[in-house]
Amino acid sequence: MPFVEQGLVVRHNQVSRDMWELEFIAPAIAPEALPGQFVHIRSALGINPLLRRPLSLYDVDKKLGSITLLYKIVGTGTNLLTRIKTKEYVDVMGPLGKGFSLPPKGKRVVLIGGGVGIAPLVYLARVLSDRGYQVKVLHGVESRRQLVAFDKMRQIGVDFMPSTMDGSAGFKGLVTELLQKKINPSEVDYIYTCGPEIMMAAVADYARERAIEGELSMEEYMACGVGACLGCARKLKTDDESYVKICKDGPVFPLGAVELLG
Amino acid sequence: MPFVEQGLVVRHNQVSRDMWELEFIAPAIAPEALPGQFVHIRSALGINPLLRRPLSLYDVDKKLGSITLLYKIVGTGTNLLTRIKTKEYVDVMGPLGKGFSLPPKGKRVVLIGGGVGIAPLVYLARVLSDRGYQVKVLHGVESRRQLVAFDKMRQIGVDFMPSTMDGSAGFKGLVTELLQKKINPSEVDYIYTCGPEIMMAAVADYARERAIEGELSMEEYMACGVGACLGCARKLKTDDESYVKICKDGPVFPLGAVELLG
Amino acid sequence: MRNKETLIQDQEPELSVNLGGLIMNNPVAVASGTFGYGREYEDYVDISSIGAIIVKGTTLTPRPGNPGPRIVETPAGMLNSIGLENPGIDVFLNEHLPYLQEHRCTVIANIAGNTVEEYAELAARIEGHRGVGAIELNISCPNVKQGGLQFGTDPELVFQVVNAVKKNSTLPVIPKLSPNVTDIVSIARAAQAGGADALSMINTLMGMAVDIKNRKPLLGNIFGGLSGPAIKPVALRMIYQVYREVKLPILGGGGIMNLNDALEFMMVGASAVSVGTGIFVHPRLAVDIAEGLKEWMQQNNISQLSEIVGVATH
Amino acid sequence: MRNKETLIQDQEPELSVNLGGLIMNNPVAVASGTFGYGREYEDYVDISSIGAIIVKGTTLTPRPGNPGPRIVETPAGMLNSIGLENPGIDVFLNEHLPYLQEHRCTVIANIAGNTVEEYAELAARIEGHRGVGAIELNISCPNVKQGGLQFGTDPELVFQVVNAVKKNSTLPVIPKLSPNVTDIVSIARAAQAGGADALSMINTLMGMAVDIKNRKPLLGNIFGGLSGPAIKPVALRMIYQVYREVKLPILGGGGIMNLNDALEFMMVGASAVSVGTGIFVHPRLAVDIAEGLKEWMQQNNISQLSEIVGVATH
Ligand SMILES: Cc1cc2nc3c(=O)[nH]c(=O)nc-3n(C[C@H](O)[C@H](O)[C@H](O)COP(=O)(O)OP(=O)(O)OC[C@H]3O[C@@H](n4cnc5c(N)ncnc54)[C@H](O)[C@@H]3O)c2cc1C
Ligand SMILES: Cc1cc2nc3c(=O)[nH]c(=O)nc-3n(C[C@H](O)[C@H](O)[C@H](O)COP(=O)(O)OP(=O)(O)OC[C@H]3O[C@@H](n4cnc5c(N)ncnc54)[C@H](O)[C@@H]3O)c2cc1C
Ligand SMILES: Cc1cc2nc3c(=O)[nH]c(=O)nc-3n(C[C@H](O)[C@H](O)[C@H](O)COP(=O)(O)O)c2cc1C
Ligand SMILES: Cc1cc2nc3c(=O)[nH]c(=O)nc-3n(C[C@H](O)[C@H](O)[C@H](O)COP(=O)(O)O)c2cc1C
Ligand code: FES
Ligand code: FES
Repeated sequence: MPFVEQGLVVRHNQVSRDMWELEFIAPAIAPEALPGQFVHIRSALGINPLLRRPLSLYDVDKKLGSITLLYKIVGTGTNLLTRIKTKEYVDVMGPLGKGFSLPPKGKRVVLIGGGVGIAPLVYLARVLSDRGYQVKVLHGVESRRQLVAFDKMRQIGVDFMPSTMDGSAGFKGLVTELLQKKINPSEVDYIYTCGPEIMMAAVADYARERAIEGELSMEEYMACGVGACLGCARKLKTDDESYVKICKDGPVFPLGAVELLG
Repeated sequence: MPFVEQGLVVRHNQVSRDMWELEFIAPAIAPEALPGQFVHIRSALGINPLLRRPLSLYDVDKKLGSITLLYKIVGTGTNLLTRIKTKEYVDVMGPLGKGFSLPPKGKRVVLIGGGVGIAPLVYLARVLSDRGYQVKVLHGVESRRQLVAFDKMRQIGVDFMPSTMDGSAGFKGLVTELLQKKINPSEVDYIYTCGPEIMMAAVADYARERAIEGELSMEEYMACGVGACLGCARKLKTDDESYVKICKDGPVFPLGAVELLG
Repeated sequence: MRNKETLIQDQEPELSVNLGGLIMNNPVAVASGTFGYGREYEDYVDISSIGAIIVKGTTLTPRPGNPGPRIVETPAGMLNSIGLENPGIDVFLNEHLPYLQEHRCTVIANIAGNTVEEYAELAARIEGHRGVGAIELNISCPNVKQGGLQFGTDPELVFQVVNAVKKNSTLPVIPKLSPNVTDIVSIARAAQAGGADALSMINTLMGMAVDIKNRKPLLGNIFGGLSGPAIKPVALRMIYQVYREVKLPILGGGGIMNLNDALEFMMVGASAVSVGTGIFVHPRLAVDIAEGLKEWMQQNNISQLSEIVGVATH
Repeated sequence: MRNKETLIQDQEPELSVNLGGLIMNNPVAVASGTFGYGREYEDYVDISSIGAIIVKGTTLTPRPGNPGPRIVETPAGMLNSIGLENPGIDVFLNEHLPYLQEHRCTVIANIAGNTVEEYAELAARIEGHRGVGAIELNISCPNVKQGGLQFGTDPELVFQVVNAVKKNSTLPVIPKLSPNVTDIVSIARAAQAGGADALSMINTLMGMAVDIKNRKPLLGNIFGGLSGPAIKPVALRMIYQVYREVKLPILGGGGIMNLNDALEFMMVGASAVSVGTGIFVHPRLAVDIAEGLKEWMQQNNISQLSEIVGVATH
């Protein structure tokens, strides 16, 4: 069951030029939280910004009852969010949405993140790894400093393969090129991806051509976050009349189910 | 000449339950600042609150180039203002308005402040005292903890007479009662006052009856602070057609010149 | 914020209101389109304790709604162009209404048609269904017969729609006025002449936003409805104007985010209020305001809401 | 914010615009009533570098204005009910205009009348005074002859006012449209038919606020005009609608606080923009936006503003 609670901030630090990690204690939300779900948080009191902001569960510590978010500074909301200090409280609503499903036991999974799209894949990697899946994580960024999940991925113990556009770490080029050139598709049973839609579209094509199943996590402007306002609508590929709601029917969907932009 | 500048905050502390002192370095504004003038400050970035807030010059340190404000928490703006930390900057416009005039040399002056209305009277007391005037300051508050200017007044070296409603310090009762009962009008040549309008109206009546001259400092909702928007209008007592602008024609006016509320 | 010097009354203040025949347990409703069909918020609040749940706008046949993006935040507000996505009146009556009835909610149906006849037909379909307490008429829809002109901007059409619905319904009928008009009072008068039992105001202001990077309108549908605190001053002004001229109870809303906002609306003439956009920020907002109102009445020695309704208009 | 990967053009981008015959050095004006007569801000900004200074609304005879409070802040906006306080056209022409002329400012006079004849008379008085570049018609005033109905809400009256002013003036005439109307396009068409050279839009939305402690309207005049970021979505929508239907240059404004806001207005069809409420926060706002615009044009390889005006309407 989702809740609105005031999360006590225990850690809040900048992890790259434009990315921050925010950890808070959320005794009601954390125990329920599944990988791929998100929280809807108020980045500041008052009416500017007015609406909550959706952010994925980057990591969850069930023992501590804490949730960690990874966010990129984009506009007013994320800018103001950086002002929140440890020992202050953050107003959080969650866990929301449908998370990732787990593939049948024994399947070899590949997680592909682009930029801050790595956020939902860390908690997913942790859960998959805990359950004994063989997990490979590909993370594409501009430059090595943006490989913010490196330590977490190592600590979780998954096979982590970075790609950078400037070649400063790992494969030089797009993460989809890394996927095509360095991964043997016959060793991949299931794919999870999150990142820019153009990247996820390429991953979806890759998977379709090779008949590999998988899931992606989508973003859309949100007001309510619970399926009430019908604001976060996207068209399904199979059905050209009705719309799914990213907040409630997603944010996770089967690869190829939803129309992507670009 | 007035300026807009970014003042480096060097001190910002709570001085009573709902009052704060904010000191910042304002190298352009401070040298020009006269007692009774005010600054127009942004209490937060962004559009909430939208407009600047007018605050009197509580104290000015011309050597340091610093300005100190004393403000009471009232609504959104003053609430958000408390968040500004030392070493951060505050956006200030000033000095604005017409300040207090100095009476002829040798005149014995009485300053009467009600609540946070003491703000403009501290800097005034400092300047008057520096110039050798004999200065008495009456400050009326609810309870002794609100006698926030006590230390400053002692340091300036003026005769400071508090009144409290609960009798916890000084005279018990209204500051206007203190004025009537404890001050010999024949020893008063000039009166300055700032506080609730009902109090200033009583002071103005007192002065008129005894033919004592003086000045008061008014407040009104402001947008521009420079006489451009015509928003801060008040009627003069002498002229029932036109309006004065508190920001430009004031905030200081001769006692009895402007119609007061209540 | 309890003031210690305030006298607390012995008697409980009376929060219930009669809105043109609809009895609400408290005067704070949730606005159409912002609370779904109630169940979307069942985890966050006891939905039966809400003054009234105005459900998502319903049409005769299902509507898929507009292409996205459908919402965007604006200064102290938001634009939406949902496009009346809804499963149609039958699905509402058969699938959503029973849930709300089971939970003993006070329900106001919100209906929208393309023609006067469609409104009348929608009212007829609702007639006899237990669990609907009143009908709110969304007249901000384009009238297909009149070439897309909105019903809510033409007094004659407003009269016809209200009149047609009244003929087919025994429920209180509450037209929801569009603020995108020159003269709100003439629209309110037309609604009254048509037989309205109460007025709901205001719906959203029409607005837009531009995506400067892509140099095109941000919403898929170009225009959207502006809601939230930004529109509060306009809503208050229109309610003030209508309250003084038209003797019908008003369900007021537009930007209400807290108790003080709700009090402003009541003081210019709203007998009850609705919260919409505010729900997205505080799912419990309606009940929180109702509780705050009760406390405020106690502190201010007010036993009946009628003591403050319209008090700022005298 | 200069993007390093962007090609910087060799040529300076062209910022000047021809607004229906008025040449502005850059497209950012300051709105009437928010910049006084220019001198109020002379300490903060080189007023001659402002695209155009639209001076405070002027009437035939002096007006004292409304009782206070005259302004109040609202969510992302403010209400004002100044009540057109001004010293009258003669004082403007003889005392304020010479100062502006001396400083080589581009000046737009803003006039307001109670009757069509007053507007015509005001235009005649201005005629021949050097230093006035154009006339903005504030048609949001109540028309005393028609019992207080606002000029700006009736197409026929708009036509008459514009037509009468045009007959008495050789200057570009720019009616300033009120947004408090059902159909802004029909008003714009009437202005065009009357001979308008450009359109200014939008003026303030009518609103109010309540002082809940004293249980009465906050403004002395009850209603006031809503300005600031809150109204930006409405302004953009109306400009978009008019730009597509009426072929007149538009001076757009309503809530502009920064360069991005100004770009939104240009992309929906504004050839030039005005900043009003924003000035109170940033006295240099107009010139800052003009400078930012130049840099933005360089970064985006835009040499003429016409490349972006209306680009989001296609
Ligand atoms: C389910 C979900 C999970 C997300 N998880 C993360 C995450 O873990 N880390 C992260 O950095 N970002 C995440 N995002 C994107 C994040 O919500 C936006 O970057 C953020 O809302 C921007 O807010 P802003 O005020 O800084 O930007 P502004 O651009 O000022 O925001 C204006 C409006 O647009 C909306 N908006 C802007 N960008 C997006 C976007 N990409 N998606 C949805 N709404 C947007 C805002 O919510 C707001 O309503 C997620 C989005 C969704 C829908
Ligand atoms: C010339 C002048 C000097 C002042 N000096 C001081 C001072 O030294 N210390 C101090 O504590 N206060 C002073 N005030 C009052 C102070 O400006 C207000 O308390 C403050 O603006 C409240 O802002 P807010 O956002 O907290 O309150 P809100 O009530 O949320 O403000 C809403 C709006 O009302 C205006 N407003 C509210 N109260 C007042 C008021 N009393 N006067 C003018 N505008 C008001 C605000 O500026 C804002 O525009 C002065 C006012 C003026 C005009
Ligand atoms: C996302 C959204 C959807 C809405 N859908 C409807 C609707 O279907 N029918 C209707 O009459 N009003 C609809 N409205 C308008 C609201 O009911 C309400 O009148 C308006 O938002 C103003 O109130 P607020 O500022 O409290 O949100 C919708 C508003 C929003 C924000
Ligand atoms: C204090 C104030 C006074 C105004 N006076 C006038 C006026 O005299 N004539 C006029 O046409 N518009 C007047 N306006 C309207 C502005 O010129 C402008 O159209 C409006 O404020 C919207 O722009 P903004 O949101 O940038 O302020 C006034 C606005 C304000 C805030
Ligand atoms: S955000 Fe409201 S339905 Fe998804
Ligand atoms: S605040 Fe604008 S004239 Fe005084």
